[in-house]
Amino acid sequence: MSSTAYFFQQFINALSLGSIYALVTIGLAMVFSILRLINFAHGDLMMIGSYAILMLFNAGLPVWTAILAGVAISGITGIIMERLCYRPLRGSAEMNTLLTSFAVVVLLENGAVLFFGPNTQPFGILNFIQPTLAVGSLLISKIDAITVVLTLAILILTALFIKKTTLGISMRAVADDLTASQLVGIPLNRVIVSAFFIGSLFAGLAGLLWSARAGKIFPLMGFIPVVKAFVAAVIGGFGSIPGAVIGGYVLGFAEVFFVALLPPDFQGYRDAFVFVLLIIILLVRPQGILGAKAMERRI
Amino acid sequence: MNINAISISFGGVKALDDYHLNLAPSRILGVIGPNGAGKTTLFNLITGFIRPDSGHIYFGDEEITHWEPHRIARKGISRSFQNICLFNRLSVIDNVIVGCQIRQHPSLLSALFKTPGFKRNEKKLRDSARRLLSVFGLEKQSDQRAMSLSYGDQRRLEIARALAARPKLLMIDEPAAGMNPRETEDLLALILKLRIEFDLTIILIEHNMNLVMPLCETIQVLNYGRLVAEGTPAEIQQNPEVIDAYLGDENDIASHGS
Amino acid sequence: MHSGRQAGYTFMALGLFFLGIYLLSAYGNHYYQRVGNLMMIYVILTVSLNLSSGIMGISSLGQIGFMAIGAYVAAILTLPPGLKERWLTGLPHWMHSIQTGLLPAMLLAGLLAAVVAFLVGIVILRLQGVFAAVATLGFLIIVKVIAENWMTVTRGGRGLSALPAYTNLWWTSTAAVVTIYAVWRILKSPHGRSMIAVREHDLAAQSVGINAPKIRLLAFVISAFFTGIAGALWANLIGVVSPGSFYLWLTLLIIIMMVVGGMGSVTGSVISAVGFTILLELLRGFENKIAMYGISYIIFAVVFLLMIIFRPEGIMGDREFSWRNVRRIIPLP
Amino acid sequence: ADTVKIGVIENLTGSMASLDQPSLNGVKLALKEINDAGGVLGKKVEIIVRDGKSDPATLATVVEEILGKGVSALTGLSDTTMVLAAAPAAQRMGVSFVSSGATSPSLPDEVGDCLFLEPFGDNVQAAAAAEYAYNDLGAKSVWVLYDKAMDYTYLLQRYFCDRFGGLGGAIISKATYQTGDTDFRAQITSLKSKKTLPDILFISSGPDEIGTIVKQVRDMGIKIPIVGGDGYDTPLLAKVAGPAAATDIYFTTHVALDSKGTKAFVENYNKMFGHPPENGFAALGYDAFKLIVNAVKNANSADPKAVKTALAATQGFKGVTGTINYPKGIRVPQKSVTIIKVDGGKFIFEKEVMPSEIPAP
Amino acid sequence: MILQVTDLEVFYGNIQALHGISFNVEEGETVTIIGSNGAGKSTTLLTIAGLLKPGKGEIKYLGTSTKTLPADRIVRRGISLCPEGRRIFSSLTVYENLIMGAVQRRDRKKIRADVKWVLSLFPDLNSRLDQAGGTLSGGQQQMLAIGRSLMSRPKLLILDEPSLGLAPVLVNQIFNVIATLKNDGTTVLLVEQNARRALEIADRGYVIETGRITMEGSSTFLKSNDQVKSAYLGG
Ligand SMILES: Nc1ncnc2c1ncn2[C@@H]1O[C@H](COP(=O)(O)OP(=O)(O)OP(=O)(O)O)[C@@H](O)[C@H]1O
Ligand SMILES: Nc1ncnc2c1ncn2[C@@H]1O[C@H](COP(=O)(O)OP(=O)(O)OP(=O)(O)O)[C@@H](O)[C@H]1O
Ligand SMILES: [Mg+2]
Ligand SMILES: [Mg+2]
Repeated sequence: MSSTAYFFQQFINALSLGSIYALVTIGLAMVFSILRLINFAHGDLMMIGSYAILMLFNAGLPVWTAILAGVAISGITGIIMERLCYRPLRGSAEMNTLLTSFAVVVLLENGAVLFFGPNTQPFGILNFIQPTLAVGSLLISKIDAITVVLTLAILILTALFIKKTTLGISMRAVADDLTASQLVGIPLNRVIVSAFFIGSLFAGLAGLLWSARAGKIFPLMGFIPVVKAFVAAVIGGFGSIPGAVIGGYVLGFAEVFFVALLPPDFQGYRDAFVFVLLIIILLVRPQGILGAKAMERRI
Repeated sequence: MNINAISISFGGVKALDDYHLNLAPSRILGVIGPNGAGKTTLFNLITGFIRPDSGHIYFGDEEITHWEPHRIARKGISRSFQNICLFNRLSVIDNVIVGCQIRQHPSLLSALFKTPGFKRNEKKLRDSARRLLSVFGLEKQSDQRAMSLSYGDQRRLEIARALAARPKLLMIDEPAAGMNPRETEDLLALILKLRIEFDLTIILIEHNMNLVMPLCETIQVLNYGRLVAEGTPAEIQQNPEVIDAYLGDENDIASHGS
Repeated sequence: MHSGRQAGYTFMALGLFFLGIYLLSAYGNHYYQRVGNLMMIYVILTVSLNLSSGIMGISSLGQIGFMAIGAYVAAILTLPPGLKERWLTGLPHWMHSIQTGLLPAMLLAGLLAAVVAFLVGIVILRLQGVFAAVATLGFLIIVKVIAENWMTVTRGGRGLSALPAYTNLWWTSTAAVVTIYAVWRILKSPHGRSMIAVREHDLAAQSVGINAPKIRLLAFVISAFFTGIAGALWANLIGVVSPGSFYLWLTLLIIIMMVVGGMGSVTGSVISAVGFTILLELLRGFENKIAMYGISYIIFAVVFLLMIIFRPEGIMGDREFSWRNVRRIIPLP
Repeated sequence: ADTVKIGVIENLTGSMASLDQPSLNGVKLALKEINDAGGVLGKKVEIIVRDGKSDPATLATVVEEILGKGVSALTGLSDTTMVLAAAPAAQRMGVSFVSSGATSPSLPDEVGDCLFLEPFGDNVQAAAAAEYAYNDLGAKSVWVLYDKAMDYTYLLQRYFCDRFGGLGGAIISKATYQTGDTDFRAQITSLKSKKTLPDILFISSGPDEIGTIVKQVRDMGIKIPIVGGDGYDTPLLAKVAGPAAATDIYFTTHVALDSKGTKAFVENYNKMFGHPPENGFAALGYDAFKLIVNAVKNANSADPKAVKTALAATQGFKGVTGTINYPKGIRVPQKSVTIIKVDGGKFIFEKEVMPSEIPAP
Repeated sequence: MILQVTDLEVFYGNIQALHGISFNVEEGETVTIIGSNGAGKSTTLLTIAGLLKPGKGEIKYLGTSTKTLPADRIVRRGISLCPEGRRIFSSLTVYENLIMGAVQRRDRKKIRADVKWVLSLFPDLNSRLDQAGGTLSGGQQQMLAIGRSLMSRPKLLILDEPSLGLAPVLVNQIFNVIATLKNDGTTVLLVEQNARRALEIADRGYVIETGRITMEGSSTFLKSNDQVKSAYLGG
């Protein structure tokens, strides 16, 4: 393998890892931008979506039907979650909602262990898609290509939605000032539920692709993606959807290239390097790369 | 206080352009001008919350242009905020005590061991805060949280907190906003009294001419960040440019003011 | 109420508390002693977290990183020399022959945690809200990664074991009392008021002369100091430190304890740490009875959700215990 | 007492649950068989189960709780760190602890004379793998990938490299990942960029990651044989990687689950739990428990001290996972190692070996 | 009668802010409530808008009770409150702020026309349509807040201290706008510290003291009342 081929292969690896991170992050950022809520249970929505797809598929549903239904189930779970856990807390301190989402994680993960058992299960739903595509000496995984396209499509659609539609602007207004949105007559519950539903659909979709890449699912599988997404969202600028995508790619590239470029003895420090990078980015741009341009608080 | 040719712009908009000020001790200066003229920006510059693009600010004989806000405050400049900025969940009296603390550097150890000096100090702080609150008519609310005060009372508390820091220069941004004419009159009397009691130099931003005209010795008028007029209240009131851009055609002071 | 009398009550309460500690360590079984020790460690962790997060308002997910530092420092110091020489080849030679007791280990653990907090704080405390949260989480992960990879000093993923079991109820309870006292005194001092002022409105606080970054750093460092001490106690209680022990579950647990107790209330933190330790043990008992493992955490999460929904400000809000209030309910002499 | 009490500590929730729950199932199966056969010393056997929640502090607490109930011995746990948190309390009380799944050979010495391993040490299986790779597969060079966050995976590759190097093999380079990673392509690409490719890959991984790793290795067009340890011993390997990818893989483990000696175990397990054993830890849990009961019988007493002495003297105990002998003063059993070959997703018994030289723990 | 409030009591936690307030507003009228700081004016308005829930009492709008309706449903019925302290959406642009005022409306064309209309009332905003609301000066924010509440085309417009922080010219302008609205038939409920001007423009007024209505009457009556003069209008 020539060194340029090596570089390009690693580039493709980074791109593919970045897109799945980006896809997970979009949903998280969406909910955050509306509710100022870091929904750590986002990863568990991925888990629930994946289990639903697998169970429906095993029950005999055609693949695509199972996938649609599973993604919808994760959307609906999101709505239920909002109704039961987040709505009663609306408007309370950031720390409270953050913790609540952690509590939801504890609830769902332990529930899933009880319900599905702790063991890993194979997830081969998308195996019929031929794994790799060879371009010259480069290998591109088809699932990854699909992920990239899907991520970009979702990015464009949500960005337009948030900027241009009344529902989108309402979501930002709710994010800005809950009381004032009530005063101008924004139907709060409807707006928030919509945001949650969309975010959770994205979680379901991301769950599908994540599980297909890993080839397996297990009750605690949501944890790592949500932490990565949290980091990516912050790098990109929390609340900004394009920022989420950029953050996802930055993270993907950082992880792959730390491993690619560092001697093996240092590979173990990958996550530490990633966080050092994150902190540096934040010191230069405290609001993240695309975070609302450091709008000073007027006093 | 001495300000030399400061300018600042936000994304192309000149919020303050080549502004000058020379203020002798114990004077009261009024700054008026249309909304968005740059008055609050001026306050933010003087108190160090934003940095000018160019120009210099002197207080006494020191240049404070690039100082941190807390250092400027310790030097003797206190302010109130146009958009109320209280310590919401602290009690009213603690808001004032935090202001009073400015001249103190008790060590952490004295607090840990609750030395007699520490106790004496705490009592002194509380007493002087209580005195200030009673001056502002807030003594009854002293144990409530600041956020539970009504708008007008919050404005008073802002001024009380600023005063608690025993400033040489007091800068108040629209203190009479949200007060009715009667309350404005009381405020006027109060400021006059405090000025003597604390030997204050005052810069005041206010849209209510009922407060500005009788109180200020000099008035500056800003428009689009530029100083357009400076003079005594009487002069300003007659200035056609000011009437046109700010006071309004019918000059409300005559027809509606008191 | 007369302040001398209040002090009298306080001393009496302390006396009763230590009498209880004496009875437990002399006559209680190992299990109760162990729970008691953990309870006191949780009290220290929660109260010190409250100083930086509740009172000072720093959204920190990295507190347990300081505990990890404290625990490793104490582990390295108290590890028997023979093992040290065999395992920790990265340590300077003179350290191989040193084995300290618990007190020096504790103090050094706290000190090193504080020093790290100082360095980290200078960088991280410039960030706010979620940004601070993720940066502190980053700190936690960095600590874990270093512990996992620095083979010659931390022994990597295997962790350090065979630590002497120095920790007992006397140590933990004394450390807890000292922590509570110190945080309480700070809260009631000008420093404490400045902290709250900065939390409530940092710009306004600066306008009355408070050096906001400095006071935030102070709170962060003090809090890390006590957390480091808790780490040392933990290390010599459990006997093994490993990177995975100081991670998200513990982080979550102490934040929950703090929030349910009331952010800003020392009393609340104490009540809540004690309460949750007992609650978790009871729930575990229940779980064992019905043999549905995992149900205790589910109930725990539900209890927390209900608490936060119906009492979002926590058990105590930001109020504190006072003898005056006790007298209102129970007639004391 | 009218029953013999044995404590079982497992991490039934949290990150270790996928190893420890099968282990507990193994214990339950053994318990049922023993009690159906009349118990031991004429008494029924009773287990006291506690969940350690994959958390050292919880483990340290529950072990005190169990010890307070007067047990004859303890078993459970599949991870060294977890054992280190739980076992010292048992050591203090003089109650023996048979670790069902932890395989670090130095563990007994770190805790004391009450700690016994049921499985062989990692040094034994790693040496077996190295000898098999060098002699039988004819491998002269190896590339190593291991999980840096886990004690087991670290030690396994270390012992492997010791022995493989000792035989004269070359270690081309090593790469690492972290538990929970799902993407290994950066590491695999760096392998592909090597000027000369190694003869084998030694991948030291836990059961949850190995399937994904194998899948990605094969997806990236690498057909080199893969060698590993008992972490591979799970149906997941074939199912996650797919039959096409799960080929030309060799691993060491305790027992071939399809061999004659284990047939009854697998069948009974299936009958009791409705599915075959999830992984090798089920058999280990089963054996560890029977080993303790065997010691109770040999001691003719349920007293912890006597049980400990009897355990230390165990000779020729036949379990599902092999025959256990504790040589004098050594509490890691000398057991033969089973080598399994994976071909088209099928596990095929290759041979049973005893390594000729074992790296020091 | 467009609005009828009877015996309203409102609590903040344990603190009672309103002790039984009754008043009413007729269709097309402009009514003002005056009172000193902390009297309970804002509390009253927030309760009408549905942001605070009354402990006791009744609020009837166009004959039906609004007590249990959520705030957005109240807006839909035609009540719009421009709150004290502006509360514009600081991260939204000026234009988006205005659009949010009309979030309940579906008639896109007319919304666009109304944006033009509001901008004609407050020409200062014209050049700032794409500026983030939060960066406006205090007075500009106030104009935006009023403009935003006009965007819902309310039947009953409630203004809480609309002249707060405005330059004298703009105060004139705001009062002119109120006068225009009044002529167009909008009912206005006005709370204003500039009591003199409020009474000038209003038809009737109420005086509120520590949570109780202590006086009511026509504007001319109140203006000439000695008590009102000394307590609220100043010497
Ligand atoms: N951070 C900022 N970003 C962008 N523009 C700003 C910023 N701060 C101030 N401005 C602009 O600078 C100008 C001056 O604002 P400033 O707040 O100083 O006005 P002001 O004279 O205090 O007005 P008012 O009387 O309404 O309070 C305004 O046009 C405002 O929009
Ligand atoms: N959030 C709150 N929590 C507790 N008490 C409050 C709160 N808001 C207002 N109050 C109390 O309710 C009473 C009425 O306040 P309100 O804001 O209605 O007065 P106001 O008449 O609007 O005064 P202003 O002219 O100063 O705006 C005051 O005593 C105030 O202290
Ligand atoms: Mg201003
Ligand atoms: Mg008001």
